[in-house]
This record gives sequence, structure tokens and C-alpha cells, in this order.
Amino acid sequence: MPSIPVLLFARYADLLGASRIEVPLSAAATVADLVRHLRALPGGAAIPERPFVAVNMAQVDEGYRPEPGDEVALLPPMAGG
Amino acid sequence: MPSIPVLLFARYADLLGASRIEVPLSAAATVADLVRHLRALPGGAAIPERPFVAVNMAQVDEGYRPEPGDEVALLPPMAGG
Amino acid sequence: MTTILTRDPIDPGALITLVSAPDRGGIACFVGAVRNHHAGRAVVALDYSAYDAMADRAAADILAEAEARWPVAVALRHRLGPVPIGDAAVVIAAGGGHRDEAFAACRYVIEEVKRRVPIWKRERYADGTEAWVDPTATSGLHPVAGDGGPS
Amino acid sequence: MTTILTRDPIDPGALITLVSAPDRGGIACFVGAVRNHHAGRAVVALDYSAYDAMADRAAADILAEAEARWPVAVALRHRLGPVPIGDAAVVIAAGGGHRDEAFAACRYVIEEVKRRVPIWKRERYADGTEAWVDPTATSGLHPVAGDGGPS
Repeated sequence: MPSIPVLLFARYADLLGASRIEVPLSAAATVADLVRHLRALPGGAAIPERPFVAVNMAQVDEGYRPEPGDEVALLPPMAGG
Repeated sequence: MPSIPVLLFARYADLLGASRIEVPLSAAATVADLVRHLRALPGGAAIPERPFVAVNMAQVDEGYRPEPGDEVALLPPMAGG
Repeated sequence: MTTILTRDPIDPGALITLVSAPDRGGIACFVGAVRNHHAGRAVVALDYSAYDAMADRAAADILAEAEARWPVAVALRHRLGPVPIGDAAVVIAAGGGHRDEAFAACRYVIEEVKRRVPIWKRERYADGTEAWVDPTATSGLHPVAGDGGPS
Repeated sequence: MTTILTRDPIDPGALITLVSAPDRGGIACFVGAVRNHHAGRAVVALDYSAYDAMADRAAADILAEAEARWPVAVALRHRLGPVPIGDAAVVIAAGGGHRDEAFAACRYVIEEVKRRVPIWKRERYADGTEAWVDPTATSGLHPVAGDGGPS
């Protein structure tokens, strides 16, 4: 079954216990669906309903429809500097 | 005859050819008098009529009356930094 | 890991040199150093991590924006991994003809770095607890689950 | 000659270190470097001089003002004598808890130094002429009499 690899960072990686999770394409019709899928995983409830999501390193909104080959990433609030 | 030592810096020292000039107390009743005296010296005409004058390292106005022991200085426009 | 992200100590003097040139009279530099306290708690250690590829891209965008907006050359380094208290986490240097543009560009870059570059900071406190720093959270912190710290 | 005025090259990194401390998260630094041009003319050499005692006092006043106005530590060095093109003539570093006060204090000090510290600059140009820099003059310069330069 095709899947979308999702990169997790910092607190989100801690919450889900992984820095990369494969989400079945069927659960990732949109970014909102993909986030719902992740939030239903063990530890995922603390991820916000509308996290910062980047696709191919650019921010997308929750209506974006991931395609195979996309690099999807969930980014906690940035804290550099 | 008592005199007031006047320190000259940068362009003013170049103009008057000295970094220190003794001005007779009789020609230095006020700072304005002292400046007039200096401007009448060879090369002194290019000194402005109202230069920045410091006495004991603090700015004074042209009515200030120098006293023996004062350190008087004529300061061209500052150009540090 | 690139020229912007580094796991080694950052030398502010080297960055200042990098943006210096005979026609640049003003160089502004900012050093963001690791403090020993945060949100009222004593910080004993911390660790920066990043989404490296995106951080590089975002940082390069910010530098290009600054150099397009002001007549300056700008250099940026951000440290990753464990950073000792007092060490520089981020250094920016902006060199231009005059100080106005140098200060403006330097300030722009640090603000945008904090806003847009995917870098995260995990702090460990004197009481043994740890937290992810979250500038958008009320407390500024998200305690790490299971560390026994206050929630 | 004091800790503020120096005839030696100034190391910005050393000044940054001087104002760094475990509780200071933001350090702003400004380097005023000697440019190779001024008022449209190619500068080949220059020389700074000062009313040393008054410059020390004025600079110390400015630092005290900055440290009273913002919660920062500030360091300042100004070079005197001949300074090679590209070298730092003045360096300021201001370290505080956060970047706002560091930037504000750093900017305050450089503006006040330019305005109040009795230091002067004589430039020599590619055409052999020399002039005293005068920020208050229309041209910004006073040609040195008898040097054969434009008046």
C-alpha cells in the first residue's frame, strides 16, 4: 500500500517516539487527515490539531493533498536563536 | 604676566602650528576674548568665531571667564567612530 | 550540516571578518548566547536540533532577503547539538557602508531566524527535569513527558 | 592612553567575551571600520587623534549612561594613530539578558561616541592630498592647508 513518509521533529518526535512515520496514503488524503491519523497514534494526542506542516520544506495549509514522493514534516513551534 | 594655557587639537593645531598656546590672562577675560586673540594669530582666521571650547574637559559658553589653573581646550568638530 | 548550521563553537570575530571589506565602514553583529536561566528556572544544559535541510533553505532565504533589502553582506551561523551555558547559539554579522543598514540587516536576520528557521531547543534544569522551549506557549516550555517535572 | 583608547588593533571577539556572562543571552556588537573612500575620494591612509583625557572621560560617561538606562554591560575601544584601511577604528559590545536592550545600548553608545567624544580623523587620499574629516561641514572635509589639494 502506498504511504507518505512524515518527518517528526523535537517534541513531536518525542511524543510519537519516532522521527519518521509512514502514513498510509489512504489516511492522508489531505494534511488535515494525516494530522488526525497521527494524533490518534499512542502519544499523539498532545500534537495540536493544526500544527505547522511543511511539504517539500514549504509550509502548506491543512487542505493540501500529499502526493507520493512529497516530503511531509510536522514542525513544533520554532525555537532557534 | 599670568597666562592661560590653551590646548589645540587636530585642524586647529595645524592652523596655528602648535598644540598648546599660552594666552595672556589680559587677552582672556572671557572665552570670547580668548578666541578673538587666537583668531588674530597667524593662521588663526580659519578658526570659527564660536568654536567648541572646553574648560577642565567640560564645554563652556563664550561668556565663561577663565581662571589661572583652568585647562582650556579648543575642539574642532568631533569625528570619532 | 552546512556553513550555516554547525556543531562546533562559533567564533563571532570570524563572522565579522567574513563580512568586512575595504568599502564597508559599519559591521553590526549579534550573538545569541545560551543563558543559565529560562522562565525562572536554572538551566544546566541544552541541546539544539533542526530540520537541517529546511533550516538551511530558510536561513539562506533570510540572508538573501537582507542582502536584497539593504546594501550589506550578511553571515549567519547557528549551533546544533549540546551547547554549554554561555556559548553562542547563533551569531549574525552584517557589514555595510554605514551603520544604519548594518544594524537594520542584523536585526532583521535574528528576528526572521527566530520566526522561520526550523530549529528547536531542549533544556535541562537544575532539578533534573527537561522541556522543549516553545515561544508560543504561555509558559514558554513543554515539559518532556515522563521526566517527573511540573506539567 | 587607557582601556578605551588604544593604538593597537582592536579584537571584536575579545570585547564580546568581555560583556558575556551566563545570564546574558543577547550581545550586540558594532565595528566601525576604516573605509577606502569618503566623500567620493579614495582614502589610502588615515590617522586618529584625541584629546585623550577628555575622550576617556566622555566615553566613560557614555558607558555609564548606557548601563544605567538598560540592563547591560558595555565595552568600548577606539583606536588612535594610523589605522590601516579595513581595520576597526571603534568597537562596541553590549551584553544583556535579551537582544532588545543589547541592540539599543550598542546603538546609543556609537551615536554618542560620534557626537561627544573628542576624537579627530585626518585622511590621506590617492591624489596625495589630506583633509580633516568634519561631519558638520558641507563637504565633510577640511583640506589641510598647503597640501596642494582642492579647497
